Amino acid sequence: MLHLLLFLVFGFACVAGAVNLLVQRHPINSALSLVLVMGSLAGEYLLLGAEFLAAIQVIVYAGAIMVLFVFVIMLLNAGEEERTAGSRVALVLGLPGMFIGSVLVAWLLLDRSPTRAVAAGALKGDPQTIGWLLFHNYLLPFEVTSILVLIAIMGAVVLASQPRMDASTKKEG
Amino acid sequence: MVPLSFYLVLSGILFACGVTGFLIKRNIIAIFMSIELMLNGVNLSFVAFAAQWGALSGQVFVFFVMVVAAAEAAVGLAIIIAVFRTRETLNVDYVNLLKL
Amino acid sequence: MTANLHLWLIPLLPLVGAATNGLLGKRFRRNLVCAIALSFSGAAFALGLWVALEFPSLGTGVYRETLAAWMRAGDFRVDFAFYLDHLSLVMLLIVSGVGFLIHIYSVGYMWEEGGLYRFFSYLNLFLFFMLMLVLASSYLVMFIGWEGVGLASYLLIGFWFTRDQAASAGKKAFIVNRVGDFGFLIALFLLIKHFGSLNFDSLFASIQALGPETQGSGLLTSIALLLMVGACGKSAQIPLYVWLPDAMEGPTPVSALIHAATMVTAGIYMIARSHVIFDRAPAAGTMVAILGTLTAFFAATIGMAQTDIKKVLAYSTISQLGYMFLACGVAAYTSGIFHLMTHAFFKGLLFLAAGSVMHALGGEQDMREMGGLRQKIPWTFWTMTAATVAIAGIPPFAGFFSKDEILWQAYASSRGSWVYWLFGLITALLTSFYMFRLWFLTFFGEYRGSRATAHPQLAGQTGHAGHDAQHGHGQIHDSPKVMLVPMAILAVLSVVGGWVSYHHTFENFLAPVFQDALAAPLPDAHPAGPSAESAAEEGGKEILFMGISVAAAGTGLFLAWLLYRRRPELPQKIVQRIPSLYQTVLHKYYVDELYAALFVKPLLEGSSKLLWHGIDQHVIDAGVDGSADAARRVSDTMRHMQSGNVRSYAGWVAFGAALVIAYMVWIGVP
Amino acid sequence: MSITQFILVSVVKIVLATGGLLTAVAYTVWLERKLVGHIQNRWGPTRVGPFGLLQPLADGLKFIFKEDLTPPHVHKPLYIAAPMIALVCALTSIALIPVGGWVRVAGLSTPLEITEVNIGLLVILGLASLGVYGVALAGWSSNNKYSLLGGLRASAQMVSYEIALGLSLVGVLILAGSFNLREIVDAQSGTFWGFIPRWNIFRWPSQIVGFLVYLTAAYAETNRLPFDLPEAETELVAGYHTEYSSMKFAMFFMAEYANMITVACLASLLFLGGWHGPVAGPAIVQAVLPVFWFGLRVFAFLFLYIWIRGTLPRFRYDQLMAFGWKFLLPVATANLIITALIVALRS
Repeated sequence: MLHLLLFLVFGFACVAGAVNLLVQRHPINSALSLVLVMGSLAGEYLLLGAEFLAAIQVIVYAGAIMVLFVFVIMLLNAGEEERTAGSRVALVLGLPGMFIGSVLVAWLLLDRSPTRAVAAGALKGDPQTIGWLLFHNYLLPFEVTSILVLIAIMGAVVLASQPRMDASTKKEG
Repeated sequence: MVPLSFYLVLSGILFACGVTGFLIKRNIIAIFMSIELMLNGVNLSFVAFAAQWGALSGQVFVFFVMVVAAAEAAVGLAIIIAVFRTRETLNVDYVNLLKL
Repeated sequence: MTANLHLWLIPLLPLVGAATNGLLGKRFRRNLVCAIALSFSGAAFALGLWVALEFPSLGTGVYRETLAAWMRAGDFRVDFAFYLDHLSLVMLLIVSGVGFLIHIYSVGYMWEEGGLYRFFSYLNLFLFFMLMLVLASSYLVMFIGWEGVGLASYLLIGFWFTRDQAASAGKKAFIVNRVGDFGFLIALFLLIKHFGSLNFDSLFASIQALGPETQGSGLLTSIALLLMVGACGKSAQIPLYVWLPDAMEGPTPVSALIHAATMVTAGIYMIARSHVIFDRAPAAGTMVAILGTLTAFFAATIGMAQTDIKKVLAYSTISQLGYMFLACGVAAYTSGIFHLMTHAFFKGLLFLAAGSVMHALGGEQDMREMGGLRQKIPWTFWTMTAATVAIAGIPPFAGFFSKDEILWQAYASSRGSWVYWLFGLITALLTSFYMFRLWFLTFFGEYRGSRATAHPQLAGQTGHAGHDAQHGHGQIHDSPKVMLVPMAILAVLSVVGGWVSYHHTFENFLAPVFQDALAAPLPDAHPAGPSAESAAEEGGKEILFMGISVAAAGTGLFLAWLLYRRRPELPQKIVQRIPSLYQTVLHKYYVDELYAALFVKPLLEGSSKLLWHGIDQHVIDAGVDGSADAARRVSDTMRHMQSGNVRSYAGWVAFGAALVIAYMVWIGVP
Repeated sequence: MSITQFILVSVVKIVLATGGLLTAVAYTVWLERKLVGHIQNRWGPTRVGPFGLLQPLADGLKFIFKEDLTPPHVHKPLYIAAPMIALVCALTSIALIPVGGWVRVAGLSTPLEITEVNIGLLVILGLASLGVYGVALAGWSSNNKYSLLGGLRASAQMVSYEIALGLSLVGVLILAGSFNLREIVDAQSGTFWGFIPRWNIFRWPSQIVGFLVYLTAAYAETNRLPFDLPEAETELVAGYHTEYSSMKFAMFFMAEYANMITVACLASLLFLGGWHGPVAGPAIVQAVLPVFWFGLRVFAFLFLYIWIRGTLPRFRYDQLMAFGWKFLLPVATANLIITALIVALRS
């Protein structure tokens, strides 16, 4: 019962954040609503027992990635996004697309997935087990991902460093 | 006890919202955030299925998705900054020439 | 198999020689090149002799030597293996011996030539392949040699590749041989399919195990016919003989070695080797016999009218090969091989002598420009005489025994008939006629030609340009010793070579190979135990036939003497009497023109008009260009989708993703 | 225990912890003023009460009664939300910090922390990382270039140093094999050779490096000198909280000191052996002594904090970034690698 309640609370927060992300016209509001989504998703993870993931979700997503977004928004001093031609088209296309898409995906998942109930903390994803999996079964993907991250770091530095030679290279994250 | 389908529907809604934002947003950063939203929706279904099948691999995959998302954000934001330097705008409708 | 004969060394030695000369020869001095070539070919011959001496002591009739496995596919396997029995022993001796002699001869003949190292390297290469062919223990290894000698002959015919005729002659030989090889290959495939092996032992064993009910079965007949096609290509039988006359473009030693003594006999060897198949395919045997007879007669008639000395020899070669075919066709393989051997001697000698004549005349090939050379080049004359008499079939020279043997078999063998015999007889007559015609025209009468140097273009043709200047021969001179000695040896051989058949010695020597031929299918081929009177009667008949063939030879000699010695004007009269026939014969019955019209021209036309202009340009190219155009037009319309508006791209992406999801739902991905 | 008892105990603990924390915050401020005063050869607060001990109270009253003015042109909701975010994140982490072993009060045995979470350390880190938003949003929403620069600096600096901070902790985590703070502390009980306490800081030369890296990164995380660029008064007036006054400003203030205390607690738990120490005497004393030892460590750490603040000058921003990325990060990584190698070889 409590489980369901918490699920609904977090879920509502999620959906509210997501919708807010869409309707808000100022990027920083969208960013904050996305932070809200992520935080409540962390709650959902906790409900599902993935405590490690919940923590990582908060630290990495909410704490690092979204901070980066906010940082960039502040850095570029992004203002309200103004209406342009094509936004009407996008609206006409997008909103029905959203409904159709959500209905389709939801129906697909409902149709394809067994309707078994999941207990709170059904699968305990404690750091030890996750780590064991990560460094045994998924060692190669892990290494590949690390290389990917390395490349991303270099790419970010190269892209964001000022074209002028004399400028001090600024690093984001 | 919450039916698995609830989680899945939730993830579906998040994903659809992401797609929609991806379509209707005009601000590059907002579009990026919509992508992140989609990823989160997928992550939720990953975790839900992991709980469903009692297989931790799902959570491990979420981990990978997060790492990739981080890398993507780093590069993408750097690109955004580069674009902004040359175009002085974040509105994708004005970024319609293939030269930077 | 106690003793080890090291057969593999025999082919290997010439190969080493070929490699050495071919790779390094350019830097060597001439005599070093010749030394290498001679030493390796001579070593091969010596080894062959040693093997021949060792062989009887082995007792068993067959000696096998497996080096390594070549290919394995399921239970089908082929080894690099060598196989020596009486038949291949005879061939081995002929090939290596004659080959060695002709090597020696070439030293003198080609000394002045440029690219001497090339020549000897090719020659050694040919020897290698030929020995592979002879010593092969399976059809596939044999096929290596088979193709290899084709290659070598191509290279040697086109040795003077700067001359158009030489180059095209080489190509012609190669291509015509391909036709035959095609048949050969198909035969091999059939064998693999139905008997699952190409090794002589297992293959023949399984065929012999078939039992009498398969006599002349379609399968065996077709295989035999296909093998025959191959043999026709290699041994220049109708309808594939056309390449041999042109092959005379090559240097004369090459003509002697490849196109007279050894390579062209590969077909006969192959048929004899696969006698087991032919014995069970009487129809095919008959076909072989008919082909051989026709070829012998046909070529002989052409030979009568030729004026080019080498062309005459070439056609005589063809007709002699026809004799051998005839023998094989009537299942008298022994006689065939016997004639092969003697023919190797005297025809090789004939070519060498002709070469010597040309050498003396600075490259002159036209008999009408010769004459009266008897005193000028006596050695050449006498050796040539021996060879001519031998080929004409006048006792006691070699050709007599073998040819007479063939004629007798053609009549007496259970597969024989008097038709073969009659044609053979006429051919014998013609042979002796045109050979003595050549003999008279060349050596008797007075010298008709101007000085050899008066024919620069001809001289240039055979690459003997500048030859005279260097030799500085004021007058026609005989060839150097290094050329004459091999000729002398061959002359002796072509005199005595035939005596080995005394009391069926040669026959009994080869008997173990062909005993199957004698035993299984033809109970009365050679009466095992004939009653005395039948034997006596047979013997009498044999004597009679002998007489007849000798008479035929004599007639030929007489006619030649009459026409070209006694009354040299007669030929002109005859020619004027029957101009059309003469023209036809002179132009070799227009066979080349016929083939050109039938095969070459349609092929060229078809490939240029239909394949090139039609298909390649209007189908393939059109297709390529059309696809390019289509791509350009489509993209020309599609590019408007690339509005540059990022969100429209996003829309397309989402649309595609939605389609994918819908499709997955549709097919119901679990 | 029954649900009512659980709620009762929890409430009691929450009240105790919050009160303790706020008091600690207040008196850290007092301590700082005193210490810095003495370092700078002044007296510091002396008027209010003996040794100015009542000074924090006075400050609090002043903050409360000051007029809460909201400048125009600010992005109002965020302007208001920012300090709350900061303070909430700062105060929440105390709920996960154990200050001692288990105690039995009125037959109820309970750990000396509000709640024991299996991944407490991670949660604390997560809350700390969320704390950035407070500063960043404050800087952005007050619509003031100084504040904006302060916010930018704060976010970039915190994100950057978070990495070094986390990496410096991993060594300890490897040794303890757990994220549970209580287990980590228990792993440090006992001594080497009878007299050296078995603290992580003493365990293999590399952990002292880890401790130093943590120290530095912690200063940056809490925007303290020498890394207080977000509020560098000489360049940015007051940085991100230029536009803030009265209680909102007080929230930032409290949040900063609460963070300091949290960091100090973490340092003592992870590196300094937590509450371990000589324990003797009657049961009640045995129950309280560990808390005392723990408080002692925290105090020492805070003292170091203030001491350094009074001693070191401020970095330049590029120096800060270069230091964080080009020095701290590699050192922390090296420490991590060495520790992992040693553990792997030991096992």
